[in-house]
Amino acid sequence: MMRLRWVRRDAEPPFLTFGVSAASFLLAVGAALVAFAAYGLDPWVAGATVVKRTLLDGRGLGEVVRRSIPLLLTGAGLVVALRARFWNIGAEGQILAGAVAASAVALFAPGLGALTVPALFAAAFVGAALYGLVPALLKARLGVNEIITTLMFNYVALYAVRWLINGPWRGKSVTGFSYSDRFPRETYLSVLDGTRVHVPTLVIGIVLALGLTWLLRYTRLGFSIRLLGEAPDAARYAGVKLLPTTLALAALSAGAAGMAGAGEVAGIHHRLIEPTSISMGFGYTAILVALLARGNAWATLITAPLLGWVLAAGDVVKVSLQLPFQLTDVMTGLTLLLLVASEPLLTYRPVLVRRSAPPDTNQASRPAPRASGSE
Amino acid sequence: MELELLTTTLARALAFGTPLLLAALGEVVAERAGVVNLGMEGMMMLGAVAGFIVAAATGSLPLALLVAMLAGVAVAALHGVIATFLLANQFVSGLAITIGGVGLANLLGKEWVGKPLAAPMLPFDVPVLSDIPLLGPAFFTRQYALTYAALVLALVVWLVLFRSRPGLTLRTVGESPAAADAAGANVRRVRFLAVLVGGAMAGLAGAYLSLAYRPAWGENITNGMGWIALGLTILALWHPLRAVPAALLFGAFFTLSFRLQAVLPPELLTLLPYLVTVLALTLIAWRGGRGAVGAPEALGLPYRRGERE
Amino acid sequence: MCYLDEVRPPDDMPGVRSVPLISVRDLTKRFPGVVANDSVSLDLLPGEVHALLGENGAGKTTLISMLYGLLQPDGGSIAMDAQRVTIRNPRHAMDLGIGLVAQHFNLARRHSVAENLAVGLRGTPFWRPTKALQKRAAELTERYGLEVRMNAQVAGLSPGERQRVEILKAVMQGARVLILDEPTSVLTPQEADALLKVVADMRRDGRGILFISHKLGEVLRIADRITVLRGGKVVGRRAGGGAEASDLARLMVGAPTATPQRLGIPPEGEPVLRVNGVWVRGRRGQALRGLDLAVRPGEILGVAGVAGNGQSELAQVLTGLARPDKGTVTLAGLDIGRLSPREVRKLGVAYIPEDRRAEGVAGSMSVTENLVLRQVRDKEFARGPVIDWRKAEAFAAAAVARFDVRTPSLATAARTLSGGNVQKIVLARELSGRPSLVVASHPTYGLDVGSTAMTHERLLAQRERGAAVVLVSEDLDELRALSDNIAVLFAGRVVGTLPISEAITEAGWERLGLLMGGSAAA
Amino acid sequence: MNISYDRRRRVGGGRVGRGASDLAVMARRYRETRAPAGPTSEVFIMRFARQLAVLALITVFYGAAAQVSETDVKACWLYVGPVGDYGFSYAQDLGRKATAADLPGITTAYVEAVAEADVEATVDQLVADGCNVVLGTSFGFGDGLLAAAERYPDVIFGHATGVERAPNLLTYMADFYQVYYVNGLIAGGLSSSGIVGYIGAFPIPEVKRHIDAFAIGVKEANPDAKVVVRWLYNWFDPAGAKEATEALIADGADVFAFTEDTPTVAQTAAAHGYPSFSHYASMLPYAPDTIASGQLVNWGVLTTDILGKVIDGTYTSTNLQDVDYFWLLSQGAVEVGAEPGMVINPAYEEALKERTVELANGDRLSVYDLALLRIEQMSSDPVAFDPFTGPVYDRKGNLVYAAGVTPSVAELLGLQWAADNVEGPWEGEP
Repeated sequence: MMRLRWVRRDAEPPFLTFGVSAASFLLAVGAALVAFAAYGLDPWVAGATVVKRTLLDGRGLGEVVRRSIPLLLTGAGLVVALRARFWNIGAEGQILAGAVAASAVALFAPGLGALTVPALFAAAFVGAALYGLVPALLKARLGVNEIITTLMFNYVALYAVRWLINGPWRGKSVTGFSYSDRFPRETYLSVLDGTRVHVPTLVIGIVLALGLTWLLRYTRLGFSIRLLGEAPDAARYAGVKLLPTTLALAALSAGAAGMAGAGEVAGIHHRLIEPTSISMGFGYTAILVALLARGNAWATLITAPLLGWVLAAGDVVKVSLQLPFQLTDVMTGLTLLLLVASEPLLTYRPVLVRRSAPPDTNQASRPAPRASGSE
Repeated sequence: MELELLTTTLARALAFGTPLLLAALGEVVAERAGVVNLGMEGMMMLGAVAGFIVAAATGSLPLALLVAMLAGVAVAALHGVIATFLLANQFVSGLAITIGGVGLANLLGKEWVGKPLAAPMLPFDVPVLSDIPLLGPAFFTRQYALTYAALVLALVVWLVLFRSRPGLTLRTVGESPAAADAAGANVRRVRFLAVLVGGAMAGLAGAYLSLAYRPAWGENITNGMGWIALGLTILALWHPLRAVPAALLFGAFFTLSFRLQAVLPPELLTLLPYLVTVLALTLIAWRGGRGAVGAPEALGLPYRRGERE
Repeated sequence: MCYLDEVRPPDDMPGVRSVPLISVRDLTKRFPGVVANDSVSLDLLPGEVHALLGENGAGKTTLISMLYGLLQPDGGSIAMDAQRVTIRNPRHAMDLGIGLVAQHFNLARRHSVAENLAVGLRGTPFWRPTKALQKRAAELTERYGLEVRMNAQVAGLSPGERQRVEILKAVMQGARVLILDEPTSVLTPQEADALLKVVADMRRDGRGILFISHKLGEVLRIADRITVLRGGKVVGRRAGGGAEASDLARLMVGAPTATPQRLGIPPEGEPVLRVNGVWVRGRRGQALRGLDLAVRPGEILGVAGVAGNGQSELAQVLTGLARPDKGTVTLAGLDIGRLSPREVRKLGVAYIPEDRRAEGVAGSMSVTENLVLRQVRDKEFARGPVIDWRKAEAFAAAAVARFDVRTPSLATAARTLSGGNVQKIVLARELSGRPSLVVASHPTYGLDVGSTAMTHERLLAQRERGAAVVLVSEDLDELRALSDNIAVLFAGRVVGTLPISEAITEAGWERLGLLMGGSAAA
Repeated sequence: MNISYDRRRRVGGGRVGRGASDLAVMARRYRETRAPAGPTSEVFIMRFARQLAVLALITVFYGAAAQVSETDVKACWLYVGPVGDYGFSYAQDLGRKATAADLPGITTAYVEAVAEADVEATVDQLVADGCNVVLGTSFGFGDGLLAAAERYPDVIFGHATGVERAPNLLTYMADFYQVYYVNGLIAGGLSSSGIVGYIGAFPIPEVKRHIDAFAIGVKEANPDAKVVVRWLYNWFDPAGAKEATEALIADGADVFAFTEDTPTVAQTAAAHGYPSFSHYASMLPYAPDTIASGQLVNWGVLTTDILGKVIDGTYTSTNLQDVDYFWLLSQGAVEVGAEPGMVINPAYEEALKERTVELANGDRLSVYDLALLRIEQMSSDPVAFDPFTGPVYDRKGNLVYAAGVTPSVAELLGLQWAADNVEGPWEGEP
């Protein structure tokens, strides 16, 4: 009797990672086509429209990139946190913290000249990093679960921004919704012609993704972060100091998200606005960007545009195909489920084996032998 | 006046805290078995919409509650398969279920927006008990049957988890799946069932919103409550009975954030419930030391026999 | 179908007296590239202790795994009570009456003892399963002397206590066959004695015990029959009485092993390490209570004691992982009590940690990364904040060669290596910096004979180099073979120190035991 | 006007200038308009006559085209929330449907749940899909619409609730302040505790204006009553709305008005038997016995007018800089009522008739009659009454509008003061 057995791989073959991800992605695309057909559209025409509007049209492509920018920055930062098993669910709040800090510079520190834009990003990094340090401190010092603190801090940031724009920072010229005043011109980030791709943020994002890859691989801090995540006991023994390392990684992760927030306010909105409009769930989507990047900061250069494209494609589905916008969420959820469900193929290798014993009811698979038996 | 403030706050905390408690109990069960379920929000949404549609179409509340639970169970099964049988990343799976579930619920509910429920679940005063001074107005006046059901469920979950054989097996699966496996427990099945129970509770929590608390269907009816419930699970230290005060605490500060607007700045009050949750957990950690807030040891770790965790 | 009619016992299997509890015939298990068990045959009779001897890799674990339903054989058969059985899974094994006390305890750490006993126990009531078993547990506890606190959390128990929980668990589940995998490796001599008594009592009650070990002494003491495995095959069978240790050792390793020899003269001179009146709080209260000790260069100080008397905390306070609340730790005159682990290491303190897989290495990191785990952030390998991986790889390549680490490549994840190779990584890393003090915690725990010998050699080499060595171990044989002096730890203090000359005498042996039990003043 | 999406035109061959389509519509012009800032009727008639002549010529050559020109208009709405939020976007969509019914020839489309940051991108898509009129319906869309208007100079844009305009971007608003005032009269008449609750979304001028008007009405019907305000800091927050209502009930409130996108406040009040008001759309089905009246909007009245003028050529992509609608009761853009047609819920008729008020001129009227009188006065053209006509004092005692003075639209759009019977936090109070 032949039987399928799943054997743990020692390493993930890169081509397979790509292949499996691509296959599950194609499967999701197939599901989308079926959905189009179910709504009475010609799936091929509809699919072509989505591709044309998002990839073959300059402005459409620009929108894909625009959405990818915050995902890239935030996602790359989250990779660092997740690498250390620091579950930073608080990127959404950290994006807002960065937006607030950048707005503070834009609104109240005029006359910085050429330094304006660097100052914006620096302030955003520092502001968000400080905000991100609180959960890190609580975790490293008291063992307070960071999932709950970072999650709650999202709401705290949300209401804090609302307070700012309704209260102390409400613009003098503002009549309708509550906003801050418009930022001065020199704070506007330059954009690619005909799009809203704010170039400085994009460049920072790319540099960040590569830089964090380098940091994790080649620096002492990166090594400490990885060690902390892989083997906390060994990290302690190796002399990795929990507190400073946790603080550093939280600051990096939050700071990256903060710069994304700066990009949104200085590149798109040009003022501090309603928090749910500054970040439309980028902080949560970026968790997926980071998880799909599987611990590699550079891989966010692929996963962030991928999810950026999913978001932009969702808009085409909503706007041009006039399908219910909720369908986008359903398709996004499905795509992710397919991606994650295919994960075992990467970790385990299917092997056909002969066996005579009846199937084991308890286990769908058999354990792999370790390189040697017991110790 | 102060007494009135106390009893009203408690009463409102209970009413608002019910869905949080139900969902948190579901998460406690799943996480005690070692599976993190970030799909709570999606499951609540589907429970809310399924329950509403059934109640609106048939007028039967019991049937609506049952279907709401089944809706939660159905998506939970998806998460369960991915997390326990495929051993894939349960965090991504949960997030995906939240994203997709919220979308699907809104899609299914499109036709039902703006249609009131003919026979919603009504609040009632418990005879006799509601006349007790203080306790009566705080706990037995104008509450829903589901609220009491949630409190009873907290007790039941506690009894089952900590006083029964299946509960012991479930906790062992969450603490040390290898030990449970060696003891003959079917780790994957136990985990799968625990996730299903969590889904059912989430469905019930959603149904409470659409059938009792609102009662109405509208887009994004849960509005983030699933996430709050996840937080409360941790605040409750994964203990079903402690989930009751945790939900009440959050509920109390939520309702107080409106009650106290007369005396305190509203913009600070709005963020109070979230800040208080963090402070409460910090206090617990402070008093109890680092180990006090320990999660089940195998939480979030897929189990495969013969592999080191 | 009667099994015995079909298969005759092998000719070389002496003394089959009654229907075996377990009868294994020609059991074969293959893994890619290895035949882990090659036609292994074995009988276990009621009321018998059958020892299974073998080095690491001999196939003991594979055999147990098949008997316990964790692995399915590729060929051969297993019979219980002369009925052929297919053991599907551990639950099934338990139902058949097979209990396993594994080397790595399989207990939920945050559960109470009673809860651990109740998990999976048949016949417990639906409600309050832990309450119902108390009476039966008390009975068994008394009958076999398996003293445990039913309501204590497992995380707070010593290894010995945990083992008793495991045995109790197996017996309560109705095990007629008890498989004990290296049971004494975690026990003090007294505890080991007690265990052997438990085993004897169980034998008396008609249970069959499969006793897996590589300690010849205890095997000779307890076994009725001995089967020796090597390379997956049965290479010899002996009756328990009359077997010779040297004979068994030869069968086991293929050639007689040389016991390591301590060389040279007892060390002299000023102690390099002084610990004075150190108090440390551990996880479970005050762990060290005014501990004093001193070690000279070129001295191996063995630290004996029952687990949980402060050994872990002693190692931690010497290596900077714990800070003394009171008292001083000085290394070559320098107070290191307040220094970080990294600073302490840089002063020349090497540390071979207790739990090599969790502490000693990061399982998912590569061999290279693990070989420089502690040094990678030093100047040697780092320019400023940047790590020079080329240097690290060169260092790793040299270390792998020097310490004979068997690994497919430098990029292999440490997780996939055997325990012996993992320990080689730890030793290579720790001993490469010419340390002045080596702190070794249970360095051979769970290692096979070859790896144990290698570890001993390395430690002795350090002694010869002039390093001070603090060797914490629960294996008294090991301590006596290596130490210059043996300090006994009890309740957080050194209650007595014996020079080796005294420790190897009959009286010294007895005194050690008494000190460890806390019943003799120094 | 750039028309890129018209199959029939392609069939007919050749490109027709916009004159033809304008004329065709003009020939069967749909309705008289009263836009405050539109071209005068004289100008209108002149153009009409001139273009009629051209029509005659063109019809000879392009007979088919003349019949279809109304279909040239593809009007596309952007909603900030899902239509299913039952509040603001729901009302906007009712308006779209009404306009589509009024102007059967045009094509309409809508996009739900558009984020502020996505307005430009959404407009890109819509224009590519042939939309030549784009109507954004959230104040927050302002920046996006301005940018889009600049990018697509041939497309006509409308911004509901907006303030900034461009040559091809007009603004339009259906405002509730008069309606809230009438609701305030009813609330004051129905309150026995003297505490009227108001659950507000954000402390912004629009909401403050409505609360003030409401409070003025309450005061007129019930001089001792106060309006207690609680803020949600959310447009959509059903749980918050519920708990805020319960909190107000605990503090003694017994009538409720609100600005939030669900019927939750009405439902919660109903559960206690307290009256409340519909907001934006009829919420009567959710509380049939306790919704006393309410604020109803007919966005369709505005958009039909706007699109009618687009079709007839009155509005072009170059002359909208000053086109601003601020429509009220008199234009039929808003309505007092629990549901359309039910000004006051019969269940409360008696109570309101029993309660009398002394007017400034010494007349005594029942609250019921007063409410109807005010509606009539404010529906007439020109309006005979405005709730904000001075003297009006804020709660700090400052004279906000002097006697006889009625505030301008600009003043109303920037309103920040709190009426003197309002209690509760008031961010940005002058």
